[in-house]
Amino acid sequence: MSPVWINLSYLVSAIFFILGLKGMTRPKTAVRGNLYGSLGMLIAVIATLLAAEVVSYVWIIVGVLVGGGIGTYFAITIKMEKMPEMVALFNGFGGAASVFVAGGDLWLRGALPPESMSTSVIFSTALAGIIGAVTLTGSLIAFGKLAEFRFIKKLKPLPGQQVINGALAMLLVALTAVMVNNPGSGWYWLIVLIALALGYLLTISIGGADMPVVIALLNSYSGLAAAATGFVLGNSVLIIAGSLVGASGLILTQVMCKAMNRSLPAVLFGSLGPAADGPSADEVYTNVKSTSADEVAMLMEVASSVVIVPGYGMAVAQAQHAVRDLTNMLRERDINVTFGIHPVAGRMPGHMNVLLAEADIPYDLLKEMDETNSEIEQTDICLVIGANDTVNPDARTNPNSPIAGMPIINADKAKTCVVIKRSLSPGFAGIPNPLFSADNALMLFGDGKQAVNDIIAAIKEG
Amino acid sequence: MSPVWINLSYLVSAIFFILGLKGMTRPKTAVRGNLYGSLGMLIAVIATLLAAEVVSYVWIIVGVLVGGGIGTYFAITIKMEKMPEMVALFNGFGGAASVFVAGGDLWLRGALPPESMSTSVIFSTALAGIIGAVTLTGSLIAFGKLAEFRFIKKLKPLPGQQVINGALAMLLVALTAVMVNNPGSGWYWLIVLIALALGYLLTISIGGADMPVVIALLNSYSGLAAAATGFVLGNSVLIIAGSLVGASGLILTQVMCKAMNRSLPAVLFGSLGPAADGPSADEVYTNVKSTSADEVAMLMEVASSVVIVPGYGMAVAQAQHAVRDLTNMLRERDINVTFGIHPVAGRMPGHMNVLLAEADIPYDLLKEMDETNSEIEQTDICLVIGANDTVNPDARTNPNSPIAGMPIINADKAKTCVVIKRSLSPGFAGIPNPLFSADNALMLFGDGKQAVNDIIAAIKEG
Amino acid sequence: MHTLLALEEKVGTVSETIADAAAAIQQSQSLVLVSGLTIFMLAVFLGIELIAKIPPTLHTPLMSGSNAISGITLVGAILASGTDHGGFATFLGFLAVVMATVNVVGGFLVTHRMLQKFKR
Amino acid sequence: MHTLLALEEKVGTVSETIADAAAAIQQSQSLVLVSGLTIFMLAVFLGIELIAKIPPTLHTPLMSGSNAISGITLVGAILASGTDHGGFATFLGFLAVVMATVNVVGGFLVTHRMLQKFKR
Ligand SMILES: NC(=O)c1ccc[n+]([C@@H]2O[C@H](COP(=O)([O-])OP(=O)(O)OC[C@H]3O[C@@H](n4cnc5c(N)ncnc54)[C@H](OP(=O)(O)O)[C@@H]3O)[C@@H](O)[C@H]2O)c1
Ligand SMILES: NC(=O)c1ccc[n+]([C@@H]2O[C@H](COP(=O)([O-])OP(=O)(O)OC[C@H]3O[C@@H](n4cnc5c(N)ncnc54)[C@H](OP(=O)(O)O)[C@@H]3O)[C@@H](O)[C@H]2O)c1
Repeated sequence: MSPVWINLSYLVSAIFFILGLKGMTRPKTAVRGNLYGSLGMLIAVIATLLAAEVVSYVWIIVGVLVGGGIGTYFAITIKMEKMPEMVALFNGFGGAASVFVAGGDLWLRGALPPESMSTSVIFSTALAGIIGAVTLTGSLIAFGKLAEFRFIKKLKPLPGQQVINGALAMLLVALTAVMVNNPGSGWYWLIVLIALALGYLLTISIGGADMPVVIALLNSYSGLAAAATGFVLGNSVLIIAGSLVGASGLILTQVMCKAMNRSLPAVLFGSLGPAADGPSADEVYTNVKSTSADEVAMLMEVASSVVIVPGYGMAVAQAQHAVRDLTNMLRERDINVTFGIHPVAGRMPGHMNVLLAEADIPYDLLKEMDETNSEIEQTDICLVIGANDTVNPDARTNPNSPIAGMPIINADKAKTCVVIKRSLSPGFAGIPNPLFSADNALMLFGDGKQAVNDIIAAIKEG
Repeated sequence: MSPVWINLSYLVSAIFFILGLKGMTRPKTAVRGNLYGSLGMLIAVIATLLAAEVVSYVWIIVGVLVGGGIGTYFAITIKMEKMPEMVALFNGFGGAASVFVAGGDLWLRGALPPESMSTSVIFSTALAGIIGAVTLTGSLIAFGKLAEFRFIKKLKPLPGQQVINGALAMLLVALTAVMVNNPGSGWYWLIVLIALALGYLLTISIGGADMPVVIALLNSYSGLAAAATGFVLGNSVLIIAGSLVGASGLILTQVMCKAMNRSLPAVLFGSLGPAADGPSADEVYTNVKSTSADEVAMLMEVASSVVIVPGYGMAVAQAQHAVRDLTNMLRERDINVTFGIHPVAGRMPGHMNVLLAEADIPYDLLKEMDETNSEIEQTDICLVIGANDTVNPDARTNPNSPIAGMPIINADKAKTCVVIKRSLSPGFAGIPNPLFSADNALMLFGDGKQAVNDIIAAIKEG
Repeated sequence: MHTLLALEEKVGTVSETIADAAAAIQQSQSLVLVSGLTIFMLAVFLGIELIAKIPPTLHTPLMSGSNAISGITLVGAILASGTDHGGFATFLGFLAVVMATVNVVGGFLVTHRMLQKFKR
Repeated sequence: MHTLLALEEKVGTVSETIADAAAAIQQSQSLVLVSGLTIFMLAVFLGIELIAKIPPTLHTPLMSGSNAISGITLVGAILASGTDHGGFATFLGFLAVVMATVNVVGGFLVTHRMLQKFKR
C-alpha cells in the first residue's frame, strides 16, 4: 500500500479507538467498545504489514505467534482476583515494547544520512526510552506488590531516596541534551538504564493507600510512551492511540487521588517511613470478640437492613457467589441489603464491581462509599467480608497512620459490625485495624466463602 | 515568522478555542470561555499577519477597521430580543467570507504551476464555495424570517421544490467533478451561484416549528465552510476551529430536533404546504373570555402556585424586568413561582434564559418544559406572557397542524390559564391557538410590560 | 570532453534526484491532506464531546460564541488579501476580511454582553 | 563549448532547485512535527473528555482495555522488525513484537472476559 492509503487506514483505526474508548464509559456499550478497540488494532496492524518498509515477515510472524499465545493463555486462565497483577504486568510489557521500538529506530537511523536525525526525532526517541523504561520497572514492581511477593516487601526505599530520584531525573535531562547533540545508540541505552532505575525507585517507596494512584499513573505512562514512539516514527495512529490512553490514565489518576484524598505530588514524593509511631497489633487488639455463624444468623434474622462491605479478601476467597446467595436469601426475607463499595477496595480501581458483577449481583444494590456512609448509622448490620484497610477507622482518627486522610467506609458506626476474615493479620497497607476490637464489632474468623456458606446454612436451619 | 512558528501559534490558538468552547458549556465559566475564544482568535490573526506571504497590509487594515466598526456597532446597540436576527446575519457573513477566501485562493493558484492544483485542494475549494454559499443565502433568509420582514413571508416555495433542490444538488456534484478535472475560476463562481440559489430554496420553505433546527444547522455549516477553507489553504487552525464549530452546531441541531420531536430529514425535505386544512381563526376563537388586571390580581392573591410561561412577546415588550418585580412580589406573599421554559420559546435556542437572566431572575426558578408539564395540573395559575406557538394545544391534538408533534407546555391543563398578548394575532408559525378559547383560559389583552405592571399595581392596591 | 561527460553524468543523477524530490514533495502533499483529515476527525469528535453536556440555558450564547469562532476564516482572508499578486484576489480578500471581521468582532462582543447577564 | 556552457548553466539552476527542494523537505519535516503536536493535543483533550464521565463500575475494564490500546506500539514494532537492514534492529523489533502482542491480545481478551459479566 502507498503511504497515503496506509495513513488513511490509520485514520480509520484511530476512529475505532475513539469509539472504543467512548463505548467503554457505559456498561451497556462497554463490550462493543472493547471490540471496536480491538478492531482498530487489527486495522492498524494489517495496514502496517502492507507498508513498503516491511519486507521480511519471519520474525514478525514468530513474534506475533509467541506473544499472542502467551497473551491468550494468561487472559483465559487468570483468576479474576489476580487480574490486577496481570494488567500491571501487561502494562510493563507495553512500556518495554516502546523502549525497544525507539531503540531499533535509532539503530536504523544510524545507517541513514544525518538529516534523518532531526532534533525533534532524537528528543522523542529519548523520551520514548525514558517513559517506556519507567513504565517497565514501575509496572514490574507494582505487579510484585499486587501479587504480594515476599521479596518485594523486603525491598526498602534507600535513605535519602528523594534526593537520589531528583538526581537521576536531572541526569536523564542532561543525557537527553547530550544525545540530541550527539545522537548514538550508546547514549540511548544509558538513558534507558537510568530510567529503569528511576522507575524502580519511584514505585518501590509507594505503598498502602497510594498504590491505586500509581497503578492509574502507570497506565497513563504506557500510553504516553506509545505517543512518544509515534513522534519518533512520525506515525499518527501511535500518537492518537497513545495520547488517548495517556489522557484517560491521567483522568483516572485524578479520580483515584480524589478517592484517596491525596494530591499527586504527595503520592509521588510523599512522606515515606513506615509510620513507626503507629500502635502495634498487640496494643490494638485488646478487646476482640469472636463470634460464630449461628450467632450471625440470629442477628440477621432480626435485622431490617444489612450493608455488605466487600474487600480484597472476598476476591481471594472467591466468595462472591456465596455472597450473592446470602443476598438473595436475606432479600427474600424482606431485609434490605446493599453493598458499600469503597473506590479502592481490592487491588485495582473498580475491582469489586467486576467481582460482584461476575456473580450477577444487581447493579442497583451497589452503593458508592459516600452513599453508604450517609446511611450507615441507621444500618443494623454491617457485614465486612475480607475488607480491612478500607474500613480502618485509623484513617479517620489517627493523623500519623500511613493511610491517614483516606476516606473509609465507616463500618464502625453501624449498630453491629461483623467482620469475616481468617485471622487478625493486616491488609495491603500492613497496619492493625482498631475496628476489630471496637465494642460493636464481632469477628467471624474463617475463609470468606466458607464463613458465608455457614451463615446461609445457619439461617436456613434457624 | 517562519512557518513552523506560525503553525505553533496556530496550535496555541486552537487550544484556546477548545478551552473556550469547553468554558461555554457551564454558566460559571462561560464568560471566561468567550474570552479564551477571542484570545485564540487574536493569536491566530497576529500570527497570520506575521506570515511571509503577507506583504501588503493596506487592505487588511482597512478591512479590519471597517468590519470591526460594523461589528462593534451592532453588537453594542442591538436589543436583546433582536439578537437572534443579528447572529443569523453574522453567520451569513462567515459563510460569505469562506466563499471569497476559497475563490481568492483559486485565483492565486491560477498563476502557479499546475502541480499546486492537486485534486484534493480543488475539491476542497469547491466544497468551501458550496457550503459557504448555502450558509450565506440560508442565513440571510433566516435573518429575514426572524426579523419577520413582510416580503420574506410573501416568498413562497416553488411548486415541486423538492425536485428542483435535488436537481440543483446533482448539478453541484457534477460541476464539482468538472472543476476538479479542469480547475478554473469560472467553474467556481458558477458553483457558488448555484449553491446560493440552493441555500435560498432550502431555507425559504422551512417555517414555523422547524426554524430553530435550521438556525442550529446553519451555525454548523458556517463552521464546516471554515474547515473546508482550511483544507484549501492547508491551515490547521481553520480546520480545527471550523470543525469544532461544525460539530457543536451538529449537536445543537440534534438537541433542537429532539426538542421539536422532528427528524432532521423531515425538517430539510419535510412536507411543505401551508396546512390548508387547519381551522380558521374565526372557527377557533368562539369562546374567548377577556379579563382585567384587577381580576388577575385577585386570582393571584388566592393562588398558592403560579407558573409563568414567557414567549417571544415578552422579549418584544421588554417585559422581563416587570416580570421579575411581579415574581418577587408574589414570592414575598409565599406564592410558589416558577418559570416554564420551552426550549424554542423566543427566536433562538435558549433565548428566554438570556432574557430572564438579564432581569436577574434566579436560575433555580427556571424549569425545563418536562418538569413544568409534570406539575402543571396542580398549578393554580399559568401566566402566559407573549408565548403562543409554544403553548398551542393543536401541536398535541391536531395531527394536521404545521406544528403537529412539537412538544408544548401544557398551559391549557393548569387550573386557570391567563394569557397576556396584544390581540388574537398568531405567533411565529402563523396559526390560530385553541388555548385562547379554552374554558379555563382568560385573555389579558395589552402590551406585555404594561399588563404586568398593571397586575403589580392591582395586587399592591388589593 | 572529459569534463563534458562528467557534467552530463552529473546532470543525469541530478535529474533523478530532482524527480525523487518531486515525488517526495507530492507524497508529502498527500500526507498533508491525510493529516488534515486526521485533525478534522479529532476536532469533530472533540467538538461533539465538548458540547454534549451543554445546558439549555447556554444555547444562545454558545451559538453566538461558536459563530464568532467560525469567523476564523479571517485568517484565510488575511492571507488572500495580503499577497502581492494583487488584483482580483486582493479584492476578494478585502471583502472576506470585512465580513469575517464583522462576524468575529460582533460575535465575541455580543456573546460577552449576553454572558454578563449570567454572572452573579 | 556551447553545449558545455548550457550544461553548466543547467547544473547551476539544477543545484539551486535541489537546494530549494532540500529546504522544502526540511520545512515539511518540521511541519510534520507541528502537525504531530496538533494531533497529540487534540487527542489528549479528546481522551480527557471521553473518560471524564466514566462510572466507578468500569474503572477496571477501562484500565485493562486502554492498556491494550496502548499496545499500539505493535505497529512500531512491526516496522522495526520488518525492515531488511536486519541485525540488531530486527532483534529489538522481534522483542517488541512479542511484548506488544502479549499486551494487545492479552489486554483485549481479558477485558472482554471481564465485560461479559457486566452484560445482562
Ligand atoms: N483498588 C485499588 O486500586 C488498589 C490498588 C493497589 C492497592 N490497593 C490497596 O489495597 C487495599 C484494599 O483494601 P481492602 O479493604 O479491599 O483489602 P485489604 O486491606 O487488602 O485486606 C484484605 C483482607 O482480606 C482478608 N482475606 C484474605 N484472604 C481471605 C480469605 N480467603 N477469606 C477471608 N478473608 C481473607 C485478609 O485478612 P486475613 O489474612 O486475616 O484473612 C485481609 O485483611 C487498600 O490498602 C488499597 O490502598 C488498592
Ligand atoms: N427559539 C428558537 O430557536 C426559534 C427560532 C426560530 C423560530 N422559532 C419559533 O418561534 C416561535 C416561538 O414561540 P413563542 O411561544 O415564544 O412565541 P410566538 O409563537 O412567536 O408568539 C409570540 C406572541 O407574542 C405576542 N406579542 C408580541 N409582542 C407583544 C407585546 N409587546 N406584548 C405582549 N405580547 C406580544 C404576539 O401576539 P400579539 O401580536 O397578539 O401580541 C405573539 O402571539 C415558535 O413557533 C418557534 O418555532 C423559535
